[in-house]
Amino acid sequence: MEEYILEMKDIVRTFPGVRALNGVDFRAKRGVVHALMGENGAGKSTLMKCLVGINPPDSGEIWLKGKKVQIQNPNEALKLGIAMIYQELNPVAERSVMENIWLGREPMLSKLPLFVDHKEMYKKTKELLENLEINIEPKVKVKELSVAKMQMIEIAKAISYNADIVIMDEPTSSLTPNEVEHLFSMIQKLKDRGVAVIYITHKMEEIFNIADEVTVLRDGNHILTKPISEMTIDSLITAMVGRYLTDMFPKMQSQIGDVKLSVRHLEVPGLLHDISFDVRKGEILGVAGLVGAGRTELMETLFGLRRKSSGEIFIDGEKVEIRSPSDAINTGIGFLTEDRRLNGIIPVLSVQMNIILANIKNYSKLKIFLDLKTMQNDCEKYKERLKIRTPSLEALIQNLSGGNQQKVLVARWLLTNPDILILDEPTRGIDVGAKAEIHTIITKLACEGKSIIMVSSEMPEILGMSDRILVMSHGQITAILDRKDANQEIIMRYAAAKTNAAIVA
Amino acid sequence: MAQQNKVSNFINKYAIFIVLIVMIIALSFLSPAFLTVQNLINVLITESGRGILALGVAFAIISRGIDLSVGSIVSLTSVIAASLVQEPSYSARIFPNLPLLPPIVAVLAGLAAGALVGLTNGALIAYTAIPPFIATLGSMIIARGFALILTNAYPVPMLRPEFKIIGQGSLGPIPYVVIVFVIVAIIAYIILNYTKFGKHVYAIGGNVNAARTSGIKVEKNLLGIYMVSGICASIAGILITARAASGIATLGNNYELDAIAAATIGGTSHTGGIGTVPGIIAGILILGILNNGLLLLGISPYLQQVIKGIIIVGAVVFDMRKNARQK
Amino acid sequence: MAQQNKVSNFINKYAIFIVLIVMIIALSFLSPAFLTVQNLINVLITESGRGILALGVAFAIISRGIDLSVGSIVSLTSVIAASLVQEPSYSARIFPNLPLLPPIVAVLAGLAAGALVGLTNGALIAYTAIPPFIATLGSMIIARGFALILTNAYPVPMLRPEFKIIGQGSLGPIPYVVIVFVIVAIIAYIILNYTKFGKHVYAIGGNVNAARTSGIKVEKNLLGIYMVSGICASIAGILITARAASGIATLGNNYELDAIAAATIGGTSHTGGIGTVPGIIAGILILGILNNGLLLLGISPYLQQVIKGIIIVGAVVFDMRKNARQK
Amino acid sequence: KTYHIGVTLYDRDQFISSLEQAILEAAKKYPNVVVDSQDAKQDVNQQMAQVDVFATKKYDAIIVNLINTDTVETIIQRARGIPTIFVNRRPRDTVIDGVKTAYVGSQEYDAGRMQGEFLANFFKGKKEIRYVLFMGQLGLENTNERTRGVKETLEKAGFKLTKVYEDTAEWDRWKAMNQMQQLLGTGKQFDVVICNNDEMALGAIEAMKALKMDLKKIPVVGIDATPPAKEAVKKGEMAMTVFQNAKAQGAVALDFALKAAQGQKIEKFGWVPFEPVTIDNVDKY
Ligand SMILES: Nc1ncnc2c1ncn2[C@@H]1O[C@H](COP(=O)(O)OP(=O)(O)OP(=O)(O)O)[C@@H](O)[C@H]1O
Ligand SMILES: Nc1ncnc2c1ncn2[C@@H]1O[C@H](COP(=O)(O)OP(=O)(O)OP(=O)(O)O)[C@@H](O)[C@H]1O
Ligand SMILES: [Mg+2]
Ligand SMILES: [Mg+2]
Repeated sequence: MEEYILEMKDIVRTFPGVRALNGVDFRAKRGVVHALMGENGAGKSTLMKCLVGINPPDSGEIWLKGKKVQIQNPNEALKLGIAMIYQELNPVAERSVMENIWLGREPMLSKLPLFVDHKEMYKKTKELLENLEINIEPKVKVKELSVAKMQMIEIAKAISYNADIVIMDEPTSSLTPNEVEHLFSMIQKLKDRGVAVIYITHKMEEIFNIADEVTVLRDGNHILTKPISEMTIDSLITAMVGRYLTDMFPKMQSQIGDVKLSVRHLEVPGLLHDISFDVRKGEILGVAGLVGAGRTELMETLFGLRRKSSGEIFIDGEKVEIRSPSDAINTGIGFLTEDRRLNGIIPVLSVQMNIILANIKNYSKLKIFLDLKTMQNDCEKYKERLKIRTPSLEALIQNLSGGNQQKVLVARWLLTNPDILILDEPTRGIDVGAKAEIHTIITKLACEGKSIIMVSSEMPEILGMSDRILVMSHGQITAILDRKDANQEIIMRYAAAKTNAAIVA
Repeated sequence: MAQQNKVSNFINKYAIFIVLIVMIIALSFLSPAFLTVQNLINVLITESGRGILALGVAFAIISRGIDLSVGSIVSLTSVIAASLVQEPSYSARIFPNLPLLPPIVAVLAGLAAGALVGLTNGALIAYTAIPPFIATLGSMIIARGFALILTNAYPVPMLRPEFKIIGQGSLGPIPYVVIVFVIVAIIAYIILNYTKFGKHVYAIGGNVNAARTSGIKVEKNLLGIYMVSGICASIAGILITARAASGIATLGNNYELDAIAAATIGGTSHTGGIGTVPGIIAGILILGILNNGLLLLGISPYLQQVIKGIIIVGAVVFDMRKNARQK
Repeated sequence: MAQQNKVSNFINKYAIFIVLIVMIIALSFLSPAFLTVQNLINVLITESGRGILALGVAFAIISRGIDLSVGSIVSLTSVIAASLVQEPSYSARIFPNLPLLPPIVAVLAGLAAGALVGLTNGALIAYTAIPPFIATLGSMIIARGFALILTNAYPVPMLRPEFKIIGQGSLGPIPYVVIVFVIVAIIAYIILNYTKFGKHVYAIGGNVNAARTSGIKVEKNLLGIYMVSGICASIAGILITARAASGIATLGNNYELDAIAAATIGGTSHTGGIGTVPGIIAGILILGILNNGLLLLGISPYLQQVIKGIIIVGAVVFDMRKNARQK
Repeated sequence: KTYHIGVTLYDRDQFISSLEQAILEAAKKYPNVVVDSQDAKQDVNQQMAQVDVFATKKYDAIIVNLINTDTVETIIQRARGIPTIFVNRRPRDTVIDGVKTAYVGSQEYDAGRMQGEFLANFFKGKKEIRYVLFMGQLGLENTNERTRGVKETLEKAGFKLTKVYEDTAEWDRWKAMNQMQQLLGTGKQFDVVICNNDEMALGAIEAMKALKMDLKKIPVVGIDATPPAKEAVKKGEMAMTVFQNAKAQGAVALDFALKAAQGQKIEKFGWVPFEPVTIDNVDKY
């Protein structure tokens, strides 16, 4: 009898200073979507990396289709029919989409088996992407794609292995609702084919939408495994964080003041067209849109990472020229970037260095030497406040779990104490507990009179946190809605709107 | 406007070839002797050795490594191959009692030496975590030591004509060394663009984690990469030895820098995953034509260095404008 | 178990220092002359030049660059400084009508040369997109050319004693060159660990995009980084010139490779963001003690190379076990 | 008593290896002499380190083949009182005292002078000589002196020297060959090829042979009289070379070193003359 396609028994895995998995059991069945839940650093990714042989377990057994297996590297895992979408997106940026998808199993010419069959590769890619209704040209270099598209490519790649077990580690972290829908329909097809899908996410609503069973980990320990039908959001959260959480969106009404930042007729050729909007003191401006709407590009332009071709930016009514991030920071803007790996963390440096990075100059004593003591104290404070799970501040950030890396970046920008804080997907990959904490911090900042621009693809977050909501489509603003006028449907309508019909409410 | 954009895209894409062509045109005006068949063949002859080295080393660089040992492999190959094809009459033969071996044995012995050093490099890099710089620095020092031990630092002169012909003979007007160079370039092009191994070289250099999680056997590929580099160095060593008609233990000194420079000028990036054979060939030819041109123009050797430095930097600046931070 | 883990953690963390200590202990047994004050001071004297070069170049490597021009800067500094402090009586003075300048002028001129080359490197790397390898290769060739032009390739002998004292004098038993080396090391340590600039160097090397997004002025810092490297090279050039008592245009030939090797052995990573001053010092001392030990043991020069290569690789393998792919 | 003698050589090439061999051979004659020979790979710093070590090991004498002759003071200082014999590269005379220090060698300038004398004779009756010159590594003393020697001698003999090509080939056969080949490609005319050593001369000859040039009419001259060069002289391909007597230099250097170690009186200079080698006398060498 083969009830479980996969059984992991008593898995232990340690890293220097951390016991990431402490005797975890995990089982998955065919044709079932099994959600794996837990706080940041609970050990979800590590458990899956044990399975695919990236971090083979220190002890414990893995049984696959009733046979005991030892998986030493991802190659063996793929051969055994286990494919994984990694939490940290991992493309070869300089190569084409199709080369990325078929990497390691390139189709070869039948007559000259030494050579790669590019035609066949193109055809197969085209088929695959069409099947999955992903609209990307197989020959473009992956580095030209937005993060969301990269994520779609990774999903397509994992599906194309025709594996028996597909692991998805936060596949929707950069996707907007439309793509999430799309992904879910793909998952449904996998399920119908009898594939076991292991699904990791921090987005509660997704779990109840797609999962059949759920396993919760906490601190490297197995807490429970149950059919989803026996769980509620609250019981799930309680299982994850070990306590009861009251409010995910603890929005407080702040005193909205004068216009702080005002953007007029901003233009970036090919990306942004005629962008005008204001943000007031004490206001949280949510920015919604579909993938590729240009939200990230807009923020990058405000922050001096991109050149605008025309348009003006005013702060406190005065025109400013922002040519570089350092200009932006000096005028009191902070920017939590969307792409954690590219613009965010410095992998080989310590957690502490990563926290203070944007703020080093404020720790200079005598204009030369750094005040290491204060630096450490401040970092310690944010570590506590955001519950960053790390063995020490000296640990390298690359050894932290994805969500904890994100928290470090949030800490970095909070520490600069900017007047205008731009947050691009601030809670991406962050667990529910910490999310509530970050939301509290954001709303408190607004109450202190700061202006917040929050780009998010999570509707509940946008709706729960914003005072006003700016919706973009195809590089233009299609609507600016008031909190009270907005709901998911309206936003989605404007987000999908053909442009030129910009409506400013 | 779109037209203009196309032109500028074209210039960006082919910048390094444009530099090459501009240099050729400029030199044809500056020196009448430049644009003669004989002179151009001479340039090719001269650059064939460095060219093959650069092609090999490019595999290492594309995979985000480096190979410092190629110069030493040239030396080692040189003395090994030469010592197997000395005139039997020559009194100071390295192996005095050696029977008359066919030259192919010498060639194969030389290639084996290069492959072995390459394999060692690859194994060190793949199975210990040491950086390629150190692994190949070590084998560079060791290989040179062996070349000296083997010959006691004396040249290995008096090679048999059957061997020298490799370096000095020609097929019609085209010398064998140039033919070998072209063949190696074509093979390198095919490997990098049309084979699995080539794709994997790019993938490993571009993102080793992605390569590993896609099931590529990174270690085995690294062995292959450094063997390619070692074998190319041996081929260069044999050509150079046959041309110089003497095995010399110091022959390849500092060639590694030249080879790496040629590959880098040709757009091979040390951050990995980027590099093309046509680019590398352009890099080699730029260096070769520059040398030739300065020589033809009779510029003082000291000043030559200054001019050379400026032109190399200038060429790459022009090529890299596309990557410069946009205004 | 935990105890054992602690021990192995300790060994991992301080592996390169353990290599150094093991080498010292082994050599004390193998050669009685090794562990004498005089001999150890000699090692320090010999390594002071390379050491300072390595410290400078480490700034470039940590920032994910490289500086190939340091050897040439040594040459250039050497001839510039020397030509300003020649004995007035010497007939072949470079500047025949120069008044007697205080040696400090020569020192400053030398430093200025290094700073200038460094600034050029930095500007090229910061404001054009060319790779550091090419920028510094270019200035390496150019600087050497200038050194040769300046002196017409002749050495610049007959330096005044006030200048030579820098290289030959000592404070009590400790030679000035060693003192300078120690001071440079301390300053480098302070810069890298306790200043804004130092933190920026690591950040730029670790992830230049993140550094830029965090408001770090990458370009300005790059200027600083390559100037540090250039100035260190000049300091080394002055010390070596004063010791050699002659300005020599070929003085620094190939020193760049030694310096990069020392930094790399000491754990400075070419992938950027990683490197410490104590590690680099360990790297330098390992090379120096190895050199000294092999000489003391009277090992044949050919075999020396082989042993040297093996020990360098072995030391780094030991140091890098921690990063090797865990079983 | 056993005498320990340290040797430090500037680098390794054919000549220096012969010199080293000669020193070792000479030492074999004495059962109580041990020689420790090292090379410094053209690194001044390394040479000083080697002398340091010899001094640390309290050797009885040191033989130094200087990389750069100006470093002599420092070398003597580092030797800490141990007798130091300089060989082949001549330091300033003022530091030579004939007690603790001496010089054994030939005058580099003379090698160039001999090339010049041979060529002056060869071109007797001509007014102008159009020359091609391959120099050794730039900045080295033997490169400079040999070059100066040949040029001055020819000029003193009344010739007008016209430069067709002058560059370094860094003592390297292959580099000289490449440069020669490219030069020939230009079709420029010249009367003579002067080389700072034999290896480069042989490289030039290979290139010229490929174009079937008459090596009898356009003489190629080298320095060192290495075995392949002598072979080439015999065949009439190389017009002349200059024999630098490695054997004698080595033997005399060892002799001086040993005497100085024993506290015996030595000369300030041990001259071993260069000797021109042509087809007429090549069999002697
Ligand atoms: N390579 C590593 N070196 C050291 N520690 C590690 C390493 N990888 C993971 N860890 C540690 O193991 C623990 C579990 O990490 P893991 O990535 O599995 O968490 P996660 O549940 O996936 O969290 P998230 O939701 O944030 O992705 C964390 O404390 C993390 O710091
Ligand atoms: N490096 C790049 N090169 C070329 N085009 C790019 C690049 N980055 C993004 N784009 C394009 O710019 C457009 C907008 O990008 P992006 O998807 O990041 O916008 P967004 O609204 O921020 O979406 P999201 O943040 O939800 O992913 C897309 O069409 C994308 O393909
Ligand atoms: Mg995770
Ligand atoms: Mg975005």
